Amino acid sequence: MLDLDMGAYAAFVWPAWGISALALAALVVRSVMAARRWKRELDRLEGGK
Amino acid sequence: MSAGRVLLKRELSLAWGGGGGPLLACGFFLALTAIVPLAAGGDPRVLQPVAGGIAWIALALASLLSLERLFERDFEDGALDLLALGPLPLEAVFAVKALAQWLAIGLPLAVAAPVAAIALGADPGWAPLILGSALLGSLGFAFTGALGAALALGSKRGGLLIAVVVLPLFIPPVIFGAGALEQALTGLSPWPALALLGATPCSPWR
Amino acid sequence: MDIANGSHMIGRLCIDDLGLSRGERVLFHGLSVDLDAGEALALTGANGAGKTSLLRAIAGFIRPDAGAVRFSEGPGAEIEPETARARHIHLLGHLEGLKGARTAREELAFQTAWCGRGGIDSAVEALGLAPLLDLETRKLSAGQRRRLSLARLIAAPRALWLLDEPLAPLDARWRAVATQLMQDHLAGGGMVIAAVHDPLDLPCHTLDVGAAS
Amino acid sequence: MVFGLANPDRFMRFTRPLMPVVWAAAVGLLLAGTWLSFTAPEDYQQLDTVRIMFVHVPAAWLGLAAYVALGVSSFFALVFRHPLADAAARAAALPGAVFTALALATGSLWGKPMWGAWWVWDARLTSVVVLFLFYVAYMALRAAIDDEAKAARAAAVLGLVGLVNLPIVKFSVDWWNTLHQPASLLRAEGPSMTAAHLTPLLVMGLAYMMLFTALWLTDIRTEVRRRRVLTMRARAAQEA
Repeated sequence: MLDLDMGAYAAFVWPAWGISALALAALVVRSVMAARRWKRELDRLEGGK
Repeated sequence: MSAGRVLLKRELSLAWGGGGGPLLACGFFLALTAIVPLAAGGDPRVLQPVAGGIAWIALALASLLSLERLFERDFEDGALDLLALGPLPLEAVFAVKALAQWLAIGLPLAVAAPVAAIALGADPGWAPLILGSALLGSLGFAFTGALGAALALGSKRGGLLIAVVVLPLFIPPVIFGAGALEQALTGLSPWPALALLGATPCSPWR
Repeated sequence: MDIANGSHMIGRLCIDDLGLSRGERVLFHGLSVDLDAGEALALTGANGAGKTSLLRAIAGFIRPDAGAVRFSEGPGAEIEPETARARHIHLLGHLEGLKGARTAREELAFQTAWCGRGGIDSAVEALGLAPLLDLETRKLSAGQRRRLSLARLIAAPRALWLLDEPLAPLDARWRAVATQLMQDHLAGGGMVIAAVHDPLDLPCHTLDVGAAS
Repeated sequence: MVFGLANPDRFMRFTRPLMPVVWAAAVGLLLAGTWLSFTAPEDYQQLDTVRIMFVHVPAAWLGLAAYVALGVSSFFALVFRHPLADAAARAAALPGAVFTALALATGSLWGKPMWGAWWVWDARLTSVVVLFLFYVAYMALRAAIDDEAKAARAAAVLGLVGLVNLPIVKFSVDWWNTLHQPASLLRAEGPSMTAAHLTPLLVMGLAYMMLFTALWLTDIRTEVRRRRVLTMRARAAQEA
C-alpha cells in the first residue's frame, strides 16, 4: 500500500529523494545534450566535406 | 561593452574554464576539512569548538592557492603587455582581476565554508553568519592576495613566495572573521568584527 | 571616446636624446629620431643591441635613463604618454599574449574589444583566419599565431604600430600580405616602427640601434 | 571480446542497438524501484527514514563501482594503449563523482534523524568523503592540463593509483575509526535488513547500475564523435 505520509521525517526523506532525482536528471540531460550536439557537429562536417 | 566588463568576462572564463576553476579550490577546501578529523579524531566534542576556526583556515589556504595564476601566467605569455595597452589604467586591471578571482573562486569557497563548519560539528544555526563572514573574508583574501601576487611577479619562485608574502597580510581577515564567529558564539554581537573584516579588501589601495 | 576613423591621431613622434640600459649594461644613449604620420622606421642592429627595449620604451613600458619620447597631434598639441599608450599604440612582441586554452575567435574578439572598437570579420578575411577560429590557440603554429596578432592590429585601428620582427614566423605568401597591410596603414596616415633583421620592402627610414651605443 | 571493441568504429556499431535498450531498462527499473520504495512497510525502529536508505546505499555502491570502472579503464589506457579506454575513464568520472556526492548528501539527511547530527565522522561516511576527494583530484588533474594527450596519460596514472589505494584507504579509515570511538553516539551497525526492505534496495541498486551504464556508454560514444570532430577541424586548419 503506497505510503506517502512521511510524518515527522518528511523534512528528511523528501529532500533526499528530491536531490537524488535532480542530480540524476541533470546527469541524463547533460549526457543526452552533449551526445546530440557532437552528433550534429560530426554529421555537419562529414556531410559538408 | 566597456573594457572593464570585457576583461572581467575573459578573466572569469579563464578562471572558470581552464584548470577547473572552483573545482580546484573547493577540492582543496574539502580535503583540508576532511583531514582535520582524520588527524585529530572524529569526536564532535573535540571538533565542535574549533569548527569555525578550521573552516577559516581552510578558506585562507584555499584562497592562497589560486593566486599564482592571477598575474604570473599573463606575465609569461605576454598578455600583461597587452593589458597595459588597454584603455583601463593598471590599477583598474588589478581590481578587475582580483574581482574575477573572488567571483570564480572566493564565492564557491565562501559557500563551502558553512558546509565544512557544520560537518565539523558547528551548530547549523550559525551557517548564515559563517557564510556572511566567509564572503567578506574571501573578498579580503582575493584583494590582499592579488597584491601579494603582483609583488611576487616574475620572481620564478611562484606559489611559495606568494604564500610567504601574503599570509601575514591574511592575519587581520582571519582574526576578524573567526573572531566574529567566536563573539557570536559567546552571545556578543559579531557586527564590529564583521565591519573590520569588511575593511580588509581596501588594504591594497592604501 | 571613439578613435577618429582615419586612426591618424598621432601627427608626430619625436624621440630626443634617449638613453636606455638593461640592468647595468648601457644599451644606447643620445638616440634622437623624429617620425611623422604616414612614415615608417626600421630598427636594425645585432641581437641584444636594444631594438626590443627601444620599442618597449616608446610604448612606455620601460623608463629611459635619459631623454624622452613625445607624441603630438600637430604643432603644439602634445599627447600624454598614458593617453598614447591607452589609445594610439599597438605593440606586437615575440609573445602574443594568447591564452592557450581559449579558441582563436575568443582571443581575437577579446584583444579587439580591449584595444578598440571594431568587428573582427574584415581582419579575419584579410589574414585568412576563418578555418582557424574554432581551434584553441595552443594548437596554432607560430605563423598562424602571428597572423592572429596582426589581425588585432587591423580590427582595432590605432595610429602607431610598434612591431618586433613582425615577419619572422610568416611564410612568403603571408609576408607579402603583412607588408601590404603595413602599406595600407601608412597610406591611412598611420606610423610603423619595426625591429627587423632583413630590410622591409616598403619606403622607410632606417635607424641602426647598435651604432648609437 | 574486449580487444574487439578496441576499434572505435566497431564499438560504435556494436553499442548502437544497445542504447535504446539500456536507457529503457534504466528508466523502467528506476520507476519500479521508486514504487517499491514507497510501498515497503515502515521500519519498526526507524519508521520512514529507512526510505532514505533506498537512495543512499545505491548511490554509495555506484560511487565505488564507477571508480572501479574508471580505474580499470585507466589500466587499459596505460598498459594496452587501448584508444577507447581513455574515453571510458573520462566518461566514468563525472557520473561517479555525482553518485558519490549523492551518497554524502543523502547520508547526511539520513544521519540527522537517526544520529541527531548532520554529519558524523564514522568509518563508512568518511571513506565515501575520501572517495569523493579521489574523484575531485581526477577531474581537477584532467581539467588543469591543456594538452589532451598529456592530460589523458596523467589522468590514467592517477586513476590507476587511486584504484590501488582505495582498499588501503578503506582499511586505514576503519582502523582510524577504532582509535577514535565516538562513544557518545548510538553505534548503529546499519539497519537490520528485513526482506520487505531488501527488494526495493536491490531494485534501486540495479536501477542505479543500469543508469550508470547508460550514461557511461552514451558519454563514450559522444567522446568518440568529439575527437573525430576535433581531428577534422585540425585537418581543415592545416590547409589554412
